[in-house]
Amino acid sequence: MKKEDKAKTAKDMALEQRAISVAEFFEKNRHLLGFDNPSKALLTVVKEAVDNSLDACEEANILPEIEVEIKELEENRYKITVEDNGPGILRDQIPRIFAKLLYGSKFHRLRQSRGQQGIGISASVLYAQLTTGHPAIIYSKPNKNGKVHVFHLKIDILKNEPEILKEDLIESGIKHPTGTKISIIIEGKYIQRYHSPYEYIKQTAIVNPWAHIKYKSPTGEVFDFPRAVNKLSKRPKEIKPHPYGVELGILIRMLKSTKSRNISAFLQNEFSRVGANSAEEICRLAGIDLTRKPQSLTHEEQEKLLKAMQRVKLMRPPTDCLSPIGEELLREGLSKEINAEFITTITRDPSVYRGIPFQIEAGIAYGGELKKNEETGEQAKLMRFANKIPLLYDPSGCAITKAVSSIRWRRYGLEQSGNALPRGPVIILVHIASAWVPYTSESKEAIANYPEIIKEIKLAVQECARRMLMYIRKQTRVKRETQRLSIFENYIPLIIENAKELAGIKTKIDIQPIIEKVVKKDLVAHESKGKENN
Amino acid sequence: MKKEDKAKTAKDMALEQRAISVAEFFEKNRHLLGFDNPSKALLTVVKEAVDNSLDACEEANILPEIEVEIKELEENRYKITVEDNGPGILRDQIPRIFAKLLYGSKFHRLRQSRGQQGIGISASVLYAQLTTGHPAIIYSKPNKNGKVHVFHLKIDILKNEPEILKEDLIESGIKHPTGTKISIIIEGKYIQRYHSPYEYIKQTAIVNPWAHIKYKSPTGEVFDFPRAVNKLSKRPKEIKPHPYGVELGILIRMLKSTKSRNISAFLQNEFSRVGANSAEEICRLAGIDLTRKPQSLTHEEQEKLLKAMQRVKLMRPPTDCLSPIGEELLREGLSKEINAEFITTITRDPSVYRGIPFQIEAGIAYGGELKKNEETGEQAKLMRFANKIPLLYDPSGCAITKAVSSIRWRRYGLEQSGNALPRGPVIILVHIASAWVPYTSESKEAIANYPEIIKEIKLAVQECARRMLMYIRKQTRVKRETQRLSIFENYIPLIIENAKELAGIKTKIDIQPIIEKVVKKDLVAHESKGKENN
Amino acid sequence: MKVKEKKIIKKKLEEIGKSVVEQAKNHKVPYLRIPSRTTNNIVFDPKSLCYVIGNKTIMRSAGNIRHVKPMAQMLKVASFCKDLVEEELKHETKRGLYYISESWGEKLKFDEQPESDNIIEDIEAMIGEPRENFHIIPNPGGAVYGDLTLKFKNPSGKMMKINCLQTADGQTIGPRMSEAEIVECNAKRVIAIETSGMYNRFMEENAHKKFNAILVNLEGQATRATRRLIKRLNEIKKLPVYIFTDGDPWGLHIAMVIMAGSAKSAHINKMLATPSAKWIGVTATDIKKYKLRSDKLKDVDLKRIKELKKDPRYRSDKRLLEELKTWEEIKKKAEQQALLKYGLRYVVDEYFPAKLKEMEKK
Amino acid sequence: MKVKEKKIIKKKLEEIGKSVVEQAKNHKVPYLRIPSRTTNNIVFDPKSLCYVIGNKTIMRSAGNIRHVKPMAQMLKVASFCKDLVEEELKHETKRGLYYISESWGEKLKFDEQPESDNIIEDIEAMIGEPRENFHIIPNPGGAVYGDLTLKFKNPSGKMMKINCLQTADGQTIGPRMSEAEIVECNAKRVIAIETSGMYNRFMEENAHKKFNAILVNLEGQATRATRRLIKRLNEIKKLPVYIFTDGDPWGLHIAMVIMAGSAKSAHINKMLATPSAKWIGVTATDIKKYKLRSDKLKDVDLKRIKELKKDPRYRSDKRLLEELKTWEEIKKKAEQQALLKYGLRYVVDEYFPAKLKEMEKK
Repeated sequence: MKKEDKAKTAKDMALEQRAISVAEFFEKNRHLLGFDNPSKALLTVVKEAVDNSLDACEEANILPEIEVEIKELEENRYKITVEDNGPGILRDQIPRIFAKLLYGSKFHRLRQSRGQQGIGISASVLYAQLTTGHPAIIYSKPNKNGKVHVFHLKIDILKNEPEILKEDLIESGIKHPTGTKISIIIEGKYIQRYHSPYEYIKQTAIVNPWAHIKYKSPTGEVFDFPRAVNKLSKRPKEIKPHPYGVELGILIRMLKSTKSRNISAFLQNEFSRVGANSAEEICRLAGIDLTRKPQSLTHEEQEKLLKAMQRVKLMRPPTDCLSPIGEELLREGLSKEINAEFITTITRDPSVYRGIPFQIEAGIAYGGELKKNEETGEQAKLMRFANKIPLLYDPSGCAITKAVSSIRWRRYGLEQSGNALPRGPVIILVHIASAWVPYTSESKEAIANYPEIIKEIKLAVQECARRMLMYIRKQTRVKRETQRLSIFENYIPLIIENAKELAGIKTKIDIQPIIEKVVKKDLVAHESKGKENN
Repeated sequence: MKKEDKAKTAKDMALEQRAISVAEFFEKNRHLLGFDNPSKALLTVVKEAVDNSLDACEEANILPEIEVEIKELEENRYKITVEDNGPGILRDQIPRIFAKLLYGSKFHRLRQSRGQQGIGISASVLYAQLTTGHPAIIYSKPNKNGKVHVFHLKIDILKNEPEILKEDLIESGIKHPTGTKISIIIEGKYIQRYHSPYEYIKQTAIVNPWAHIKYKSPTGEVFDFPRAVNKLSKRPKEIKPHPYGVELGILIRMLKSTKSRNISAFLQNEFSRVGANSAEEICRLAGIDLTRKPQSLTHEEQEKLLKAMQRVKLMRPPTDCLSPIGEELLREGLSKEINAEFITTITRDPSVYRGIPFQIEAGIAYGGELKKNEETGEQAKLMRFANKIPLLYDPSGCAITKAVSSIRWRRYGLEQSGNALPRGPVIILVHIASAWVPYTSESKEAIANYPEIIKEIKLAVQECARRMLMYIRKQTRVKRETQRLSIFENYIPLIIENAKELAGIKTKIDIQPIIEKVVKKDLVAHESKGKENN
Repeated sequence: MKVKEKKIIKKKLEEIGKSVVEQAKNHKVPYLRIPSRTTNNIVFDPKSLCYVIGNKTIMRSAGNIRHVKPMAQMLKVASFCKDLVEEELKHETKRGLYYISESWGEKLKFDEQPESDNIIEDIEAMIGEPRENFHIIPNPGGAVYGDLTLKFKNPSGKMMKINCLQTADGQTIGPRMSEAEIVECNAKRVIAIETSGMYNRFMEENAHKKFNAILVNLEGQATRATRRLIKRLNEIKKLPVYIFTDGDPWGLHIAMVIMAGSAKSAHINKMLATPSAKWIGVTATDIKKYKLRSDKLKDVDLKRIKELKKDPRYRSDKRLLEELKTWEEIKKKAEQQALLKYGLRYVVDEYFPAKLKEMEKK
Repeated sequence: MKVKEKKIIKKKLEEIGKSVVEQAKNHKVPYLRIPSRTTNNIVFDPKSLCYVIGNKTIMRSAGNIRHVKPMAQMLKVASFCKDLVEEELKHETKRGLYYISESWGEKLKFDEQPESDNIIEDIEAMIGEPRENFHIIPNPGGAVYGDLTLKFKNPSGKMMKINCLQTADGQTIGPRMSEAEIVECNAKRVIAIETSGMYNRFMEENAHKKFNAILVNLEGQATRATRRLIKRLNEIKKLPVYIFTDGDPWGLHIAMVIMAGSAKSAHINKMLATPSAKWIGVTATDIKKYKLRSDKLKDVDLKRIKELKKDPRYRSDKRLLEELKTWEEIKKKAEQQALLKYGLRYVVDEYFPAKLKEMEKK
């Protein structure tokens, strides 16, 4: 009997236990990161690289210039190159940023950015290495007058650490004064429909109107998405957590590791919206002395402190950690890429879910070229965005789709069957900006169903829909008024003529005074009625 | 101007980069592990603990005795205790098994087990610590004559390492000669409907008929799920990867780290189903010398080797890594928990997806008590299982639901509207056993849509459905045959009588011989027709 | 139609035109007042036991954007009908009128038939005459059999006389038949029958002789012409009328429309309804008593019964109300022909005499 | 019906019973052979241009579980019909027969009317006589107008004579009318018209005089009685027949059923069809030529056209096939009354004479 067939003891089992590297884990579970299938993998690589470029440019206050190229090397094998004019990356950071999973600057801070977890780009490198065995090649030029660092990188999967195959310092390779370029070879599949890189870049251009993006597709076409404005959107600031959003486990960890000497200072230093008064109030509610050392609290006291923190009245968290696109820039972005006759946009005031600030923006484009498809009664197109990233996959699982579908669109003049998206010549855009976007999975495809978020989305879209309805109504009204006059002028003579015929009377009757009376009276009546309706 | 408002340089940004611990990551993304909401969290903790107990018992060849207790401590706070008679855990392993994410014995081997990634139970500990701050308490007795180890454990989130609050060695605390007990306090919510712990345990009892499970609910009820058989299902063996399922990145890693001296040995030692002949054939196809050192291959050669490995003809991977429940045991399990008039089960031969063996089992229970709901035209109940674990969440995203719904159920005598589950007094059970179950997320709720898997599920369920149809038909046939005779006896006299009336003839006619002829002929004809139909 | 009547109709139509011309002459914005035919102006008249039209009127004004076109169309239709009346022998159907409107030009032609139908009913209401009288005729339907001699002009205008026994399969009742002069009538009552099958049974069983009756085939819901002929026999010849229908709420309502008119034609019910007519059956009680083959009442049937129970025409008749309740209770319906289970003659020899006796006792 | 014919029918019915009795006497399991009425036994007869029944038969045997009950029922129905024929004046409808079956007891009564209808058609096919001849009559429908004198027994059995101008709104065509003796006929042709509206127009415009014609109102799809009367006028009096329908594939098919019979009644088409009849219009070409108000052909219409194009009755007539194609091309349909846009007289004064000339030239 082989060993495996024997009943195992606790000892046997102990020998089999091993730690698993996070890289191994995601290698096996790569569908969690958006690498479910070859066409989605191709899009994911483009997306992660472009998101990183945009984030870097904005942090460095540089108007982004981004070039994307996808080249077919052989069947199902593509080389993706993305170059930006961002600040570049210091030599020492390059390997870990691109070749270590869970490494980055964005995870530990509360501030809106495209990336969140420090996984995306290194997962792309992991995927390249897994499917084609090729290293990723990184060019970085952090100094205007300096040279270009070149790295050939792989990931040591068992350790989740970078493996540097080659390093070089060269003169050229980056077009702009500073910048980064990444080049990755993967197994992929190129599609031209809704989930295409083109669609992704076009939607990106809409919500980043300050970016200039060039895209060269595998078929050799070159698309240029020019800049619409020369101004970046407001830069987000980092904030501290808000007491309402903190959980017991986190609080205990913070109490243990804080440098503050007493509870009062701890509360004021480590949380937003807590001043001296609030700190005192919290301690009073919790029955804990203000001067206690944070590390000295018992478990029971920790629980009481948390309850007190969440019961005391506090201002909402500061919202300057958010960077909405802004009504005007969003309108610019839409007008530039969509040829509609009416466009409206709205940026709602920030709101909060689970103590985390978020902000909804929405836009509707109506008519014009969109009417081309009107006869087919097609569904409106819904464009979803989170922190300025387009969401192309899993619309049905997304809070945005849910919120937009739950609106009674007939009230706004569009057809709708059941709880589906409306039909009509309409594009609906929704953007959620948040310090921490609650995606339903790491592949960032859909927003989780928080009631606070759904409510805000509905309010934003309904306001846009209301404006659209007003526009449609106004268009119809103008048309109608000119029609009314001609109706009277046509039919009153017919009434008189046929009445004469019926009565068998031949007298001549002057119709003009009657028509004048009628038209005057009708205009007055119609206008006052029109007002009532508004 | 504060620092944050300034444009950042590459240097500024470099300072902000940090590694993220996997515990931090999952703390923030706990919905990925099944802790989306309080009621699901409660179920997830029960599930992870019970799964571990069953796995441990089976590895140690022990008939499982498992006790589950859920106790309400205060509103929304529950204590979950699970005790088993497994082999126990050695002292040194206890902290890391329960308080380090991504640690375990099941990730690196190809063999069917309930757990896969070494995340589940430590994620429960993480969740407890996050929501109530309480440590998990573990009792383990690995020796029949030894003492009981007690640990109070938390996780050091920033390091993803266990934090031992207290350790003890005591006399009692475990009922059985050997065993493990875990006790966890979480914020949760107790529900009694479909997603309840009761439903989970009941379904577990169905597919683990060799297990004896006791369950004490928060309301104080005690449920006993007795053992139906005194035999464990076949123990799975560990296998090596199959060449068809390997990817380039993995192959490169294996080539690098192998202890084999040459390619031929490498292929034979590290893969299943590769003998000397196959190894030679692979090398010939790849144009690589058999005696080459594995580490010496160029990238180009590595790619050629992979292509050759996947082109050569090989046997399917061995399937003794699988441990199906078995037709008979599955039937026992169903009969014990469901009072139906007809039960059929099937275990398909193993099959392969992406080089990984899997095996489908299915069962249908029909009629009996299930008919109580018949008038309401209710949908059939679908029970989904993977590696003997019930799947209660996300049915719509699951390949099992997809496969079962895509069957044309009308052919099998059940109502069905569109592509939904059928309606009728039926329970359909599907179990997928695999060395690596392709879940759609770490929370193990649904199976990904691999065509190979869907096909096998359909074949299994269709076979069960065919047997069910035969049963229903037979029931009807018996009834029908007795009716046939009386029809002839009733109508032949009427034919003669009315013919006489019509013809105006009064002669007496003896009917008996005609009836006899008819009945005899009919029986023969009917039986032979019956045979044709089968 | 006699010459005098023709003149009256013509004059009534002309009045409409005159009123408009008068207003226009005085530079007033002309309008017409039309009795309102909406439900809130239809009232139940407990005396005649039928729906009649109330006092409310609607105004159709040349000053209202939504009225100008239909007002012009109405005057044109009235004018056209005046011509039909003048020519005496010319009649058209509602559908025909809709098509004829095309010759009136783009502005006046009707886009949908309901528009022209509505205007025809408005004219009926305004001049208080059924449309047959201004020569817009319905399709013929229904038939009559019995010892009744009528005088009329045939479609080509020739004066004719006919006895209603003188027919192979029945004399169709159309607009000319319904207004024919009753020259001789040797019957004592009228029996109106819902289905052709039962009507044939009655004819073949010599029911007209047995009951000294004129037999009328309703062919389902009675046409206006049939209702008009029944009313005239009742009014002029004082014949009592008995109605024999299928045993369901729809059959009962066929009888009710003959007795009390329909809500839709409230504005001309006085010309069509025969309030003294009596419903013989098949009653809900009959279904039980005669154990007739029956179908289950469907939801739509039960809904209909609920509606009828609220209808004042039924509320004022205890017997009918009771039958509706019985239907709700037994939840079954039966056709007239279900009585054939007792043989071909039974319905005429047994069932009908018994029912008749019962009715005439009351 | 004459006494001789009555005897023939009776004998034909009795033969069915006799064959069963003969077999039973010899202790054979009795069966009946019935001409098959399924589609694969309906063949197009290019000579008569109509569907007729082929040579295939089906067996209904007392040895087959599915046959015993309908076989017993068939013998009972035949027996009942024999009695009707015997009594001469008695007729029943298919629906009536269904109800009468209830008096035959639980075993023989029909559960659904389609069962009894099917057996009636089987008997028609077996004895080669339309069911009217064994006194199962359809509902009356259709009417006739013109200088035609007919002799018949009225429903109560009295011999009558009538001239078909002697009617206010038309003589209904039922089973007695369709078989009436033609005493005198002063017309030169028959004009059959689909709708009552247009039929009224023709009567009022004196079309019967203008065209020296007998006018027939089809009221949509012609009843069997109407088709039988048209056939008899064509056969006995050699009158050419012209059919005037709405301008859509359904109207054309109404004409086709008169000309060639329906597939469903293939077993008795010889008794009903008038192969020499001609369809006047409204043709698809007319819709274009006369610019008639039209509706779009719906999907169901277009589907119908496709079917008809494959039908041998159309494939053998180039003109009709062309019209079907024109419909497919213009995708429009028009009603007869759409011709009224040119005024009331136009259809009789202009359209019809032109069409008639065109047809008679051919």
